[in-house]
This record gives sequence, structure tokens and C-alpha cells, in this order.
Amino acid sequence: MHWLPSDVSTFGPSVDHVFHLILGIVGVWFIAAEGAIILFACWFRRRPGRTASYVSGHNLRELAWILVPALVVVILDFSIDVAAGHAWDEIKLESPKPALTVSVTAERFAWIFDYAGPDGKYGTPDDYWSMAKLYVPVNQVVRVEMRSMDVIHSFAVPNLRLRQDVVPGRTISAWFEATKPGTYEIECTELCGFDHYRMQGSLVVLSDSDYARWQHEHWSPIAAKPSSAESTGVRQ
Amino acid sequence: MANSMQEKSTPIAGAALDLRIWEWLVGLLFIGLLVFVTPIPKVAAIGLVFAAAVVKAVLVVRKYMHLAAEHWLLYVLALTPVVLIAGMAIALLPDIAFRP
Amino acid sequence: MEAAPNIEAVVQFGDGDSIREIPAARLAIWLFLASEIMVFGGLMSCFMLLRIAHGGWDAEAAHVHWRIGAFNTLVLLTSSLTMALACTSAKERKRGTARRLRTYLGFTIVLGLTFLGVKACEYSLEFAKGFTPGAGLFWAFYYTLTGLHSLHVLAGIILNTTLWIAAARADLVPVVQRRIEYAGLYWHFVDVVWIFLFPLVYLT
Amino acid sequence: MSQAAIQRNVLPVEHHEELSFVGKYVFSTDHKTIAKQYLGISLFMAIVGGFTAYAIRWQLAWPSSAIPGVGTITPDAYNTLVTMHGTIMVFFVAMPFLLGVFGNFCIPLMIGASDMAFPRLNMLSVWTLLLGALILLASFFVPGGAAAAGWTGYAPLSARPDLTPAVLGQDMWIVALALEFSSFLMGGVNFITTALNMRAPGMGFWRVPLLVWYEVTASVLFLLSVGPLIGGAVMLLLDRLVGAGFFLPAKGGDPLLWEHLFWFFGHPEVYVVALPGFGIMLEILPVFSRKPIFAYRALVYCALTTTGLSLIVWAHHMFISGMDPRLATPFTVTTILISVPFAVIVFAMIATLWGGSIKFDTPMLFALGGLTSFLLGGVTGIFLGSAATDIYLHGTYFVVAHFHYTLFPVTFFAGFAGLYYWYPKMFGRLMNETWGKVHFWLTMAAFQGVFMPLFLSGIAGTPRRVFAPNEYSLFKAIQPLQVHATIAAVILLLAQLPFVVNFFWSLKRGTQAKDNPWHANTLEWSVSSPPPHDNFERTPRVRRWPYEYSAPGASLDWSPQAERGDAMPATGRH
Repeated sequence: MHWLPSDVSTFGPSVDHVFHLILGIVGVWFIAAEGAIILFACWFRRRPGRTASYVSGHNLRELAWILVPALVVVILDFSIDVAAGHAWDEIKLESPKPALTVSVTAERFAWIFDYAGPDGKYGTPDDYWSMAKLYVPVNQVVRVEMRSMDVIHSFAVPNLRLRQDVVPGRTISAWFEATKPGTYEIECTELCGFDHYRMQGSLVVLSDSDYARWQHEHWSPIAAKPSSAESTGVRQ
Repeated sequence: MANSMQEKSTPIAGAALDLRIWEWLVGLLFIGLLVFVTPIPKVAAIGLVFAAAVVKAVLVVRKYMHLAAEHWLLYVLALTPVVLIAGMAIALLPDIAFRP
Repeated sequence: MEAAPNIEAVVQFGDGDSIREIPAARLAIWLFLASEIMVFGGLMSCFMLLRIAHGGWDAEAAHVHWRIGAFNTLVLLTSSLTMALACTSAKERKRGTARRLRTYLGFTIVLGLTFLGVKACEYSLEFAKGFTPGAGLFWAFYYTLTGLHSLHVLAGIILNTTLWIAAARADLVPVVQRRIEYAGLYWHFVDVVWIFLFPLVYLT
Repeated sequence: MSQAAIQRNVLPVEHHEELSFVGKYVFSTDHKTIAKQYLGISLFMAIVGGFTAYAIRWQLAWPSSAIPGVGTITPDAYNTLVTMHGTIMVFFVAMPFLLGVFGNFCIPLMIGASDMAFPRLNMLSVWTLLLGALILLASFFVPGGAAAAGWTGYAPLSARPDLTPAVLGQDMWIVALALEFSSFLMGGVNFITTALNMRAPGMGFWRVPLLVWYEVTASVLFLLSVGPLIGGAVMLLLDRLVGAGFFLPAKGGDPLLWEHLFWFFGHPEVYVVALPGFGIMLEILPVFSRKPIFAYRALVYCALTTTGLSLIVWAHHMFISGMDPRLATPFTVTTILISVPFAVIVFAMIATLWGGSIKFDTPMLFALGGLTSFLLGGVTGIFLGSAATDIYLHGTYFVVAHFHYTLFPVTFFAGFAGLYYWYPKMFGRLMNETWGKVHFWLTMAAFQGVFMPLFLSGIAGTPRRVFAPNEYSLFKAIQPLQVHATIAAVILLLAQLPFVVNFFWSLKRGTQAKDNPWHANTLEWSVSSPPPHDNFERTPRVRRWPYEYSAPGASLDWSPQAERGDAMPATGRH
């Protein structure tokens, strides 16, 4: 639906699917219920010479009028549970093997993205880090390993349908696969203080050729010298 | 009213019963301490110590707080929170105790 | 479920629900204790969960004085006994009841004060070694749990003292006989909390 | 109980008029007076909360402009505003209004008791609440201002004094909440004991009015859920004061622990507020449609089921908080399952309308407005309750719109319904109908106007708690939605003026109320308006269930609970 921002991730469709499934189910119920209330309110408004009927709903025959709908609600609930469960597992449980892993550091009020560089190892001189801009190749599984230096932040990319809190003291990872080159907004969606609303970044999805060029331009060419101290990639 | 029922149900009652319960409590306390000082596997020790504690608590609650002779509703009142807390603690195990 | 109501029967026999036969104050006390269980239970679970997360805190736990704790446990258990005896004597309707009641209550108060005194000494010993509430999670929990419990003990002592004073006046003795049950319930609960706190903090 | 007896002995009824103002209205142990004190506190706090809402909305609509009457605000001030708005509205408006006012006023009257079980404890509760409220208000004026860590007070932001300017303010926030909790613990104990223990002869459980059932289940729920958070508040305070570190990773603590403790209470809290609100609507619907409430017992079981379920759903607030992802689906299931009891409640309310003879007086209008508005809040909860969609919608304006669509209807629509309905019993005069209807239609329209747009802006992804939504390239285009919401919000606040005027005008000038102006069955309508100090001259004998309307064979279309009468056999099982 057009009121959701354009979706550029592989799992976005499953989220949108659950969204629309729920929208359909509750939409029907909502309209039915509101309709019933308004209709009954009109039909049974007080009129001279008409008295209310005595229906207390104490025998099962009358109770059925609310129990049967309730039963339908239960069934629909479980259908939602199943759909939601599948989508959740796809996004948060089954992370596929990443082509690129980026270490994300959230710090009031900035996003810092660390790349291991050509040698694929952190803590080596050829590491590359970028402020607020996360460059990723299109159609590649990217894994972000997120840490916070101070308070709880939340890494949110509406266009990816991805959101994950970043909690100090933990390394929380998430994955995504962007399907369309372009620049998308990264937000912090957990209140983190004064400049919370300015804690923004951008996700730059590059086509393979652009990504190669970017790597060539920014990743320092010096060969990785084996370092004994393999830091975890956390910026101190 | 509670106590009168209790007197019927148990051979000893009143002050004598209170005293007997206290003997049990102190006994259990020393059993716990004994377990603590004897060099046995920590898990087993903790298990025994807490078992003793539970027995002590049950004794106090049932006899001194005479829940043994109370309306079922008071049992529900006393047990519901215990169950809830246990459930909460278990639900928090993966996040807090075994966190990544 | 209520049977077809013959009004007069209903009026006489309180609609067959026995719950309104529970004295209001006893019901209220148990409700209060239920919420207290949630408070202490919550704190204790937090302690256990974080303790597991940190592999037991054995080093820190080695510094608490378990002998003092054991002594205090004995004190509190005994105070529960004297409290129970006070409640028992309050129920009997023979001469000297008021006197016995006051004696037992007095013992309970003294034992409660002893507990607090010993706890204070214990705190000062730990402070002397630099184990303050800010000295790490174990100590933070230690002071929070035992401190909150000590505050409850203090409240119990105050409650008992008011009853002890009231029991000196002949005209108030019946009131005390009625109310001491509730003070007792609270005091025993505080004892039960300690029964779990002691092994939790000192013996593991 | 005994205090109440003593009270009565020392102050016989005829002396009440001679009591000093202080003795009668300030340090009163009469549940009716205490209810009015709660009313005063909650309505005053509602004005403060409404003002914060106005400032927030204006800032969101025109971030660069100065707020009329406030001036330009800093992002920190904005965080303070959202924090205090949430805290005030949930803890110092919704709870005192729905539990404090209607619980205190209705429970003893509805079960045929002379007062609460513990009148002095009752007085203590209201004074504790007032103290908490004063401390919270005072925190606005201390250096550094009031708390600014969100009403959820997530650690470490709330646990470290150096992260927000509110150093003392955050401490005062914690203390105020602790006092509020203890106040409603005492109140809850009082409610439950009274309802279980002081029912008049014949008032069996299946004859207790639904409002009493719902107030009591809410109190039980509060009693069972708040404990861990009280412990948590102590821990948070120690984190701030002595650097204990319970929630500070640097010291081995865990921020997620606070989130769990908070939501273990925080979610039940929603039902602590929602249940009494529904109780009020369930009392009013039958009276104005002259029909028995549909499926009375089912409605009681629904309240109990909701209470039980709401204790095991809290983690749906934490799907993306970094908690173990395997927990998400179980909590999705329990969360969405709560829709079932609430669906049954809604169906029963709709079924009550069927075949009725509905009169649209102001209380009924507000009850129906509450029901129709709550429906949207209820169904949108499904989106947030299911983990997958929560990934996208969490922390957006969708959440804001959702919980305002649940809490506003139960607090204000149901609350106003109850106020217009019991006002004659409270103050002996009726409120003006015309102005009541004006109040309703303006409120209804404006409320939809505020939060409908926020659903859309939430679906578009706008994050909540941001100082300037137009700073995001993604949401510049939908800034008009924010403007729309703000204009509606201003109208919504202005729409409350007719109510305020009506309220005070009717105190003096309103038409004298008869004992039973709405022809209702419950016991409070069988005594004078306002009721005497001890409510009932002689303890009523309850003869039937509360919803005996238009009974076949009855001469009138209502059959008061305590009245001998022809309608008895028709409902033998009640």
C-alpha cells in the first residue's frame, strides 16, 4: 500500500504481507462492529409506544450470538500468529550467511560504521570507518553487529522494514539484503537524550560496480599486517 | 476461630505447638548451616539449603500465620504471587541470566 | 454458582459465599502481604538472575559474615516464637492474659531491636572494609535486600511497640487482643522473608 | 471497619453540618468525599497534562516557531514534556479518575455498605497520592527541570544523572511514582476487602454490579503487577544516588532488566485503567437502552481472563529490544489472545443495544463514543502485538495513536460518561444536557481529528518522541498530518471548556436531582442524592441482580435491586 514507504529489502514483503493480512482481518471486524453499533443505535432509538425486549443472554442459545464470533476471533488470531511467526523467524532468527559484516557503534548522537577493510579483520590498520553513512552492495546479505557506547538506541531503516534496539553492554546483530540502489534514511527510534531527533544516518545502497569503485577509493590499499591484538572492533 | 479448628485437628496446640514449631525451625536452620560448612558439590548444597528454607517458610506460614486453618481464598492470595514471580524469573532467564 | 435464591435464606446465610466470613482486616493484611511478596520476590529474582549472569559472585560472597547472619536468623526465628506465643496468649480468656501478652510482645520487640543492632554492626564492619553499596553489584544487592528487610523489621517493631503500650491500659486490652493477630501476621512475614534472604545472601 | 464504627459514634449524622470545613471536606473519611477529592486531583492534573499535550503538539506541527504561551523550547524541554505528559496522564489522571473517583464513590454504595472497609486507610491513600502529585509538579521548578527520560524511564538514560539535565527532577519522578504506587496499593486493598467482605445481605457474587467487579479485578491486577517495579524503582534510585549499577552495563548491570520490570507492570497497568472504564460503560449501557446487560456472567469471566492473561504478555513491548528473539512468538500468541475476552466484552455491549429502547442522554453518548473509539485502539493493538509488524511499527506514531485510542476512550469518554451519570448522586444536581451534548460532539470529533492522522504518519514510519519530525527527509512530505493533528488537539482542549463551565454552574444552578433520575436498578439510586453520611438508613436487602430492565410482567421497566416486586421470578437464577 502506498502509505508504507517503498520497500527495498528481501524480507520487507513478508512484513508488509502480515501488515495487510491484519489490516484485512481487523478492518472487516472493525467496520462490522462500528456498523452494528451505529445501526442498532438508530433502529432501537427510543420511540413512543415501543418497549425494550428482555434479552439477558443467559441461555446458550442467546450466548451463541457472542460466543460464535469470539470463536472466529480465536481462529483468526491464530492465523495471524502463524503468519507473524514466520515473518519474525525469517527476519530475526534465521540470519543467512553474510557477504559483508559491518560493525555499528551507536553513540549519543551519531552512528559510526566500521568496515574490517580488505583483510576482513578488525583492529588492523586497513580498517575503514565512516560516520553516519552505511555503504552496502545491492543484493548482498549484509550483517550489522551493533553496540552502544552509552544508552539504548534503536537502529531503524523504514525502507528496509528493519528496526533493532542497540543496548549498551551487548552486541546485537541484524541482517538485511537491500534490493534497490539508492540512499535511505537511518533513524534512532529510542529516546536517547538531547539530540535524539538529530541522530540520523543514511544507508547508501550501491550497485556492484559502484560498490567496487567505492571500496577502491576508500579502503586503504596497504596490505593487512597480521596483528596479534584482535580487537572486537569496538571503538574506544 | 482459626485456632479452635487447629486445636481439634492437631494433638498439641497453643503455646506447646508454637514451641514445637520453633524447635523445628532452629533444627532446620542448623541443618542448613551444616550443609553449608560440609564440603559437598555446590549445586547440591544450594538445593539442600533452600529445601530447608522452604520447609521453614511453610512451617511459619501454616502454623504461626495459621494459614493451615484459613479460608482457601487466603491460600490463593499467598500462592498467586509466588507462582507469578517464579514465572517472571523463568521468563527472564534467557535475557538476564544467560544473556549473549 | 448460586442456587435459586430464597430471599430470606439468602439474607440469613449470606448467599452461601463464605468469603465474607473472613475478618476484613485479616483479608486486607493478606492482600498487603501478597503485594509484599511481589516486591521482595522481584528483587530476589533480579539478584539471582544477575548472579547467574556473573557466575556466582563467589569472591564477593566470601566476604559476608555468615556466622553473624546465622545468629540473626536465630534471633528472628525466636522473635517469631515469642510473637506466636503473644498471639496465642491473646486468644485465651483467663486471668493474667494481658500480662503474659505484654511480656511476650516485649521479648519480640527486644529481639527485633537485637536483630537491627547486629545488622548495624555488620554494616559497619563491611563499610570498614570498603564494601559500600557502590562497591559492585553484589554489594548493591546485599544492601538493597537486607536494607529493605531491615526497614520492614523496624516498621514491625514500631507496630508492636504501639500494641505493647496500649496493652498497659486495661480498657485497651481487648483492642490489642484483636489487633495483635495482624501485627503477628506481618511480623511472621518479615521472618519468612529473612528465611529466604539468609541462604540467598549468606549461604550461596 | 471498627474505625468506621467509632467515627459514626463520635459524629452522629446531625452533627455533620456543624463540622468545620476542614473536618468535613479535607480530613474526611467518608468515601464519597474522598471520591470528590480524587476527582479534584485528577481533573487538576488533567489540566496540567492537557497543557503539556498542547505544547508537544504545537512543537511537532511548527517546530521552528515559538509556542504561544510557552515560547521556544529546547529538545531537552521537549523530552521533559513528553515524559511528564505520559506520567501525569497515566498515573495521576487515568488512575485517580477511574479507580479513585468511581471506585471510591460506587463500590460501597453499589454493594450496600456504609463506607469502605478501612475509611482511614482510604483517607491515607488520597493524601499519599496528593503528596506524589505535588512532588511531581514541584519537579518542574527544580534546577534542571523535570524528568526527561520518557515515561518508561528506560535505563541507562534514567539511571545516570549525567545523561539528562533533570538530576533532581528524575529522582523526584521516581519518588512521586513510588508514592502513587503505594497510594493505589492501599486503595486496592481497600476496594477488594470492601467488595468481598461488606456486601449487603443478598448481594451474592452474581448480583454484584459489573463496575464493582471490574474495579476489583483492576485492583487485584495492580496489586499483583506493581511489586517488581517498586523494587525496580528502589534499584533505579540507588543507581542514581550511589551508583549501584543495577541497570548500568559498565557496572555489570543490565538495561533490559529495567525494561522487563517496567513492562511486567506497565502492560497490566493498561488493563488496570481499561477495566474500570469498561465497567462504567457496562453500567450505563443497560440503563439507557432499558435492557439487561447481555451475558452478565460471561462479562465477569472476561474481566478475570483479561486479568490473568495481561500478566503474561508484557514482553510484546520488547520485541525489538534485544531480548531473546525466541520469546517473541510465545508472547505474540498470549498478546493477541487478549483480543478474545475484549472481543466478547464488545460483542456483549453491542448485543445489549439490540432490541433496546435507547435514549441518548449525555452519559450514553459518552459511553457509546468510548466504545466506538476504543474499538479502533483495540484492533490496532493487533498490529503491534504481532512481532513481525511490530518490527516496522514499534516506536512510531502508530504506537502513539494506538495507545491514545485505547487510553483516551476509557479515561475520558468512559470517565465523562460516569461523571455525567453519577454527578446527580455526587452533588444532588443534574448537569446541563445541552452543554453536555455540545461537550460530547466536539470532543468526539476533535479526538478523531487528532489521532487518525497520527495513525497515517505512523504507518509512514514517523518516529515518536522526536523534537522535529520535519528534520527527516522521509517525513517532510507528511508534515501536514502533524499540523492537522495539532489543530484538532487545540479544538479538543477548547472543547473541554463547556464541561468545566457546566460542571461548576450545575453545582449551584443545576436542576435538583431526584433519588433515581435515570431509573436505574443499582443500590446507589435507592438513597437520596447526595446520599447521607452512612449511605443507607438501614442495610438494604438485595433481592435481584442489577440489570433487571423491562422484565416481562413487571409494572415498570426497571426493578431496583433492593425492592420487593413482581419481577423476581423472571430471573430466578439471579
